[in-house]
Amino acid sequence: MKDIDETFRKIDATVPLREELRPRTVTTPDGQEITIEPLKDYFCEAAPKVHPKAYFQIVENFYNWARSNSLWILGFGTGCGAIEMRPLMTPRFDAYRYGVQWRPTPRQANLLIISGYLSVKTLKRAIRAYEQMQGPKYVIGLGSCTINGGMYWDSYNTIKRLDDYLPVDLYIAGCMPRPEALLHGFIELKKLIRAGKAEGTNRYAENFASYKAAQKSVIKDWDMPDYNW
Amino acid sequence: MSLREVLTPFSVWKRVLDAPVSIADPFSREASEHYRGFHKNDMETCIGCGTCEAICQNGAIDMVPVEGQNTEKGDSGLRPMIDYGRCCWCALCVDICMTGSLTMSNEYTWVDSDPDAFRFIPGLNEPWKDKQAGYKRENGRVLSGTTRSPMGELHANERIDNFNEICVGYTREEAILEADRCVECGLCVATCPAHMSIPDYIAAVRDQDYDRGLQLLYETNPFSEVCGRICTHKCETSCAAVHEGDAIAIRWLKRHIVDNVPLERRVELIGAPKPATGKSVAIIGAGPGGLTAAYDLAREGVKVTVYEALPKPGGMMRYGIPEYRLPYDALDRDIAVIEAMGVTIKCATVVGVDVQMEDLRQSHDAVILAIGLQMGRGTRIPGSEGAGVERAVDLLRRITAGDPTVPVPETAVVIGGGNVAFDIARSMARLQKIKYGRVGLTLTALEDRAHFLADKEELVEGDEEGVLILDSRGPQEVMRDPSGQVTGLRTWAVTSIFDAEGRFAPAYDESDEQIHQGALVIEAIGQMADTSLLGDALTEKLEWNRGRIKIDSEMRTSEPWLFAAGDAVKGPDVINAVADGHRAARTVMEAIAQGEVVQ
Amino acid sequence: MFSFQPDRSEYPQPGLDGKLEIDLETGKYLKLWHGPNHPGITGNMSVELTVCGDEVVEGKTHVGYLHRGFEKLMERRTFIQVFPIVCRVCVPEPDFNEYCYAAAVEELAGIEVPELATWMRTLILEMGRFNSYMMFLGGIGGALGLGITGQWMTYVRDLMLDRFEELTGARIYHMFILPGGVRGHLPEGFAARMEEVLQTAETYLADVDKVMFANSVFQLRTKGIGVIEPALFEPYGVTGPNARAGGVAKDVRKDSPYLVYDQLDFEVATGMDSDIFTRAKVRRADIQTSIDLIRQILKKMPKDGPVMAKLPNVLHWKIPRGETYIKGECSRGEYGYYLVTDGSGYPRRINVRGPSYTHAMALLEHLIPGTNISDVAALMVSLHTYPPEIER
Amino acid sequence: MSEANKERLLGKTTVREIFEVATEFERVAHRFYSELVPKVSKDLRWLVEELAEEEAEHIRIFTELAQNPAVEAVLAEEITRPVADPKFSDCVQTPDLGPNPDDQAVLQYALMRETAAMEQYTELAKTAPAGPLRDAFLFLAKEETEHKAELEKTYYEVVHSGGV
Amino acid sequence: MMRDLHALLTPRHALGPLEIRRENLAFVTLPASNLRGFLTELRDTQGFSHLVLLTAVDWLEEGQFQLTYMMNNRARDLTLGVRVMLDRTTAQMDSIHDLWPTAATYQRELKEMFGITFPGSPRLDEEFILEGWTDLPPYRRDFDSLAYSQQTYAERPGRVTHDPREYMKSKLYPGG
Repeated sequence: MKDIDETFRKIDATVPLREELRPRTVTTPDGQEITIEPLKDYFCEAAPKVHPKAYFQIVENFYNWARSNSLWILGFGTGCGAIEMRPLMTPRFDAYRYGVQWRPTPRQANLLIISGYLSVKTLKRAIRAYEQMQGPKYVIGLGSCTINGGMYWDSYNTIKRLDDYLPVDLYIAGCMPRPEALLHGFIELKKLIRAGKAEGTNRYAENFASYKAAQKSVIKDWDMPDYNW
Repeated sequence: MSLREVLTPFSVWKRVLDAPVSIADPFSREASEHYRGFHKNDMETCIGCGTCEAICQNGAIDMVPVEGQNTEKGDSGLRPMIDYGRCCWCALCVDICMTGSLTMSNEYTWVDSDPDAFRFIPGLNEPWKDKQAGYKRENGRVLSGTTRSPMGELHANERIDNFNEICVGYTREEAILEADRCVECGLCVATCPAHMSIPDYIAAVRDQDYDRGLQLLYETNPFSEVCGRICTHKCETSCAAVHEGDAIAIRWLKRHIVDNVPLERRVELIGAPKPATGKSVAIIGAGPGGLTAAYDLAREGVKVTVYEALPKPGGMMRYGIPEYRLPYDALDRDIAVIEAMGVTIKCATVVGVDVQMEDLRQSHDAVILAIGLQMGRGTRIPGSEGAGVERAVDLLRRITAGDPTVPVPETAVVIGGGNVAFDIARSMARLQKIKYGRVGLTLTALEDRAHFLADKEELVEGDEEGVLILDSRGPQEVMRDPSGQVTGLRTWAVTSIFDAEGRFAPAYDESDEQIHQGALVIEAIGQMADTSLLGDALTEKLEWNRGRIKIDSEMRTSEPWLFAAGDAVKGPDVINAVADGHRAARTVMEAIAQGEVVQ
Repeated sequence: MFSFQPDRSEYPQPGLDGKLEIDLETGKYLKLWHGPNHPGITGNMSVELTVCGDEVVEGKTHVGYLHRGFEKLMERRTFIQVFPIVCRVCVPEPDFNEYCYAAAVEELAGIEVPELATWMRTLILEMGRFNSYMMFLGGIGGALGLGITGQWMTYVRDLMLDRFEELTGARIYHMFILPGGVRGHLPEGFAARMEEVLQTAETYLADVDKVMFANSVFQLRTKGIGVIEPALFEPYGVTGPNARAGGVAKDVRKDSPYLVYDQLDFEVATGMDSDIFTRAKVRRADIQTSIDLIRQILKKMPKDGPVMAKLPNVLHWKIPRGETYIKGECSRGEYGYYLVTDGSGYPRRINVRGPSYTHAMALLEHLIPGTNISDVAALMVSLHTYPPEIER
Repeated sequence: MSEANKERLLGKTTVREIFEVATEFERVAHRFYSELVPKVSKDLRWLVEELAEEEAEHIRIFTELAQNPAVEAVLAEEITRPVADPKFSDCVQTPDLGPNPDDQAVLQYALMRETAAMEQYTELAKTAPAGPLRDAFLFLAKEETEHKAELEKTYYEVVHSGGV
Repeated sequence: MMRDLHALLTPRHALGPLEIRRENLAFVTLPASNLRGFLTELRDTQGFSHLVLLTAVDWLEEGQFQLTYMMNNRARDLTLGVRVMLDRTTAQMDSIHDLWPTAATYQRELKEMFGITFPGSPRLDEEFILEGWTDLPPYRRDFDSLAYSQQTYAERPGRVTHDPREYMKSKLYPGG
């Protein structure tokens, strides 16, 4: 481990908002003049809320049991680990038999698998994808790079610790992890959910400000609302 | 679009009859025999050299102390800890591992919700301990060289009739090849008594930066020319490369550096000593210990006078080690550098005769005693008194001095298995060759060949030169004819040389008796210090420890003005004497700086 | 069947600078992001489509989602330390990186690779090519809603991965081709197990022929679409199957034989129509070539011998100043490594020439205008691009 | 040990008496070494002191044994452990311990003394009738042999040092 | 073959000496102003019609950027690396996107990663790989990737390592 090199200057500049995202006045095809504020128009600004547990533990247990048995994964291959998800979707490893399936859109998914390293550019998309997912939702960090940077530990463009930016429920070590290890991960996640320990959604809501601060510290061109679901 | 094109795809419906290809139990599926899974480490074989850490491109490996693993010579006591938040399972660490202790299992599942849990010391409670399968390097250690580049040597025929140096030294190409093999783990540094910065100067050879190399050498050892030739190189036993292949030729590389820097350049590189402090120190004995202390003190601006009883400085390096191992001009160059630092060496000045201890004490701020082990021990077996029996050190000294009365009979017997025994045996063999055209020399030693105290090279070269080496022979009697002339040595076979506790305690077999012919018997079993120069009063005043002057770890004797170093107090080789010399110089500096020395 | 003539009255006209004048605020055009999170995209990249109706008038490729700065990281690593990371440049066919890098280092350092190692390398590369084509067939089927090819091909690919695993010790990132040779010999009975896989593959491929290539829907949606005019090949740097489908038999294996390809017997598959269908068909033929080559290699390769050359101590391995370019024919075209050394222990510069670099950027952007939105996925897949080798 | 001493020992009938005599011999030796200490150069004193100390240790053991009521049983047990004699001292000349002995001379003298004692006790054991008496001699012989072996190790350490 | 070609073209384009790497690969350096003419001639009359790659090498110590245009003649299996040295401070070069449209992509990348401009090249200033980048162009040698990474992205704390040599010193001979 090398010590942090303080001598290398860091330019702490932010990137100006892109032209098309700035508020402006436009003329509609029928001749009307309207003011549009793209960032406000497209998104709801409400911050996430902590989802309380059911009043009766038995009800909460039932919920958790149900949640654990339908893990719907967002089919977003953020990094190289995505290649080992294909075999899971096909008969040889057949993850579907464990109640796991892939969905094309965040709206239908409740499990985000960060498949390996995240470049800053993808992190931005991953955050949006995560926020668009319906709670309770879970995050699995797949591969060593999500734990401590992995082999891209000295790269200028990849984050090192996923848990700084998203609430991670489970990590699977490997580079890359085999499909079997992923299946193990799903089983473990199910156990966590049933035990009521997979509370990433609420953790994200509780620590929303600090997550945002961390995200914004690496995403220089923050041109989206703070929360958009 | 034909009907055929519409219908053909449906023919694959036949697949519904196929057996499903799903793996029924994917959780217990074994990975392949050579799978690169999580690491395993054999804690006992591992030496903590950190080469795995050096090669890891992910910075995934930390060397950490582990309970139960002690730091000792050749083993740092550290063990690799792997951060699986970094590892990429490339197995370069396994490939480079110097001992082969680090391997991989074929275990591949590690799931945890705590991101800090993925740090792991292989070999310490590894869950996959019993798994045999997993990646092991197939071709041995291929990422760093395993064979030493051979040292050019004179052939036995070329060297036996002269005292020319045997080793010719590395060429640049050979040296670079050899230096390239070093993995810079630094395990050797702790073993070197002088703690020379071995990996650094080897790096200098690799970079062909002999100036830097020389400066590094002189930081810890002013006798690089000497040590580069005749050091006992214990460092090479701690070399990480020794576990699978040859140790790095540290000694030859050291010599290579000095061989490549001319004398004047050396003085230039070392630079001028610090300005004079006005202090002065007397050193008795111009051997490696005394001269090292002299060098260090002179560098610090102390006026140093070295008193040497013999006509030339160097001590055992000159009068003990034969010229074919250490040419005199090599030694002279080392001493010249020391003298260039302003050290005065008064040769042929015997303390106790020409100058008295008390005078030295009066005229200097401190006195360092570095008198060495100049007196040879005798076996005192029957017949060993009288002419025809010589002590090795005396004889070597006379040969060096060019004494024409050195006896060179056609046949001779040497008793002893250390380097001194070989030095005299091989010197005598040369003299015999010169005088009679053939070698008639027998060397008997108590030890068996595996336990000879002498370097392995000595045995090999002795054999090559025609010295008859008889191991496991205990001397019983020097045989003499009625006229008193020595005729040979009677020995018994040695059945064992160590007792159960590993102490030296030879046991004999009387039935296996031999008589070795020889007109001269040379005893080379041990040496002792001649402390008579101290005088009775001082001898009485000093404290002693089992026959040697008692010193503390900082080389102080019980007298505040007197310090001691070298073989006489510690022993038994040049590099230890150098280390002592440094220590003594440091202590003396501290002492005179603080004005501790009370006259 | 039926023909459809789009209404192009509102189609953008080139302005004075020759660029299309697309004013989004007129409401005539719509921006549509195709990716990065999209089932119809080849990996983590995106195409910014401007559509007019359901016709695409402009497409801009956006990459960089997978950028790890490999070329920078390689400059920070010693020559041996670069070895583990090169394969990460291309996930589905990592071995080309290992080979090109190893060969470049060997050339500049003057290392002679043992003969058996070159055969092993060829074997690995062909196995990798086979796998990559499996991904392609699955992908092109998937892009057109033909899920079954994806299911089959992933299974067949997995069987090949098992062979990779037993040979190299890993499924995806094999890290087997070390500078100086390869890491090991063939395991006992490897050829027989490989033959089993190849036979299984052939039965599945026969079915793919029926369900996909002979399928009228597939033909209708791929023939005559996404045509690359052969005249564009040189200006746009088109190589590999994309060029071969247009009648140009570009194949580094033949043009500039490397490893043991000059000792192997094979033909380069070509097509004439240069459309999506022909490109798929050429690749289908190439799979057969690969299968044949694997069989040939296993038969012809030396039975025993060393697989590693003698390396200097890799911990301080310095390579004299020089530069070289090593290329090979991967499943997508010409793959190359440009290595510059400066006499130090680190590469001065490594540039990876991935075929997708030209295919997915300039070429794709050139081909997209005028296509239907629904064909964009198939068009992209048919170019067979892997984003990590674009941005590295 | 002179012939007269031998006679004295042979004349003894009880084990206790034999030990008393043996203790007396050790006392003589102890006195000899103690008196030698100031005579030798200071750097050798450690050796002579050590020898004297060892004799003192013997005196202590023998005295203890002589006073032990169960001495016979103890002896019978002790002698079953044989001690190997490496036959070293035999070849070392008995030196004349002159006015200024060196360490090697002192060691050789001590070795000679222990060898002689060992031999004589062994001889006595041979002639003595089986029973506690022979056991006592055997024990003494064994003690001296052990002591001699220790001395030999010291000899090697001192004399065969250096010269590496 | 390479030598003949070199001899033929040297007088017109002021080529530097030919550096032959192997039978079918050689490198040559020429002044930046001659590049366009040289490449056109290579392409149109010598059959070097395939632009394999275009990349840069940062010779920071020499204050220069090296641009390498790798040209390939498939029919004769020849590859020629054409090198142009640029001053590092100005870092500007003629665009060749009109000769090879695909060069525009390479030039965009060079602009972003090295900061070398190619006036006239399409979409040159658009972000290509990086997004919201505010620091030095990252492929420049004076950009320190590790330092940037350490300052920007947190690492998991708690890791300590020991140098075997220093550790042994502390354990075995702390005083020296």
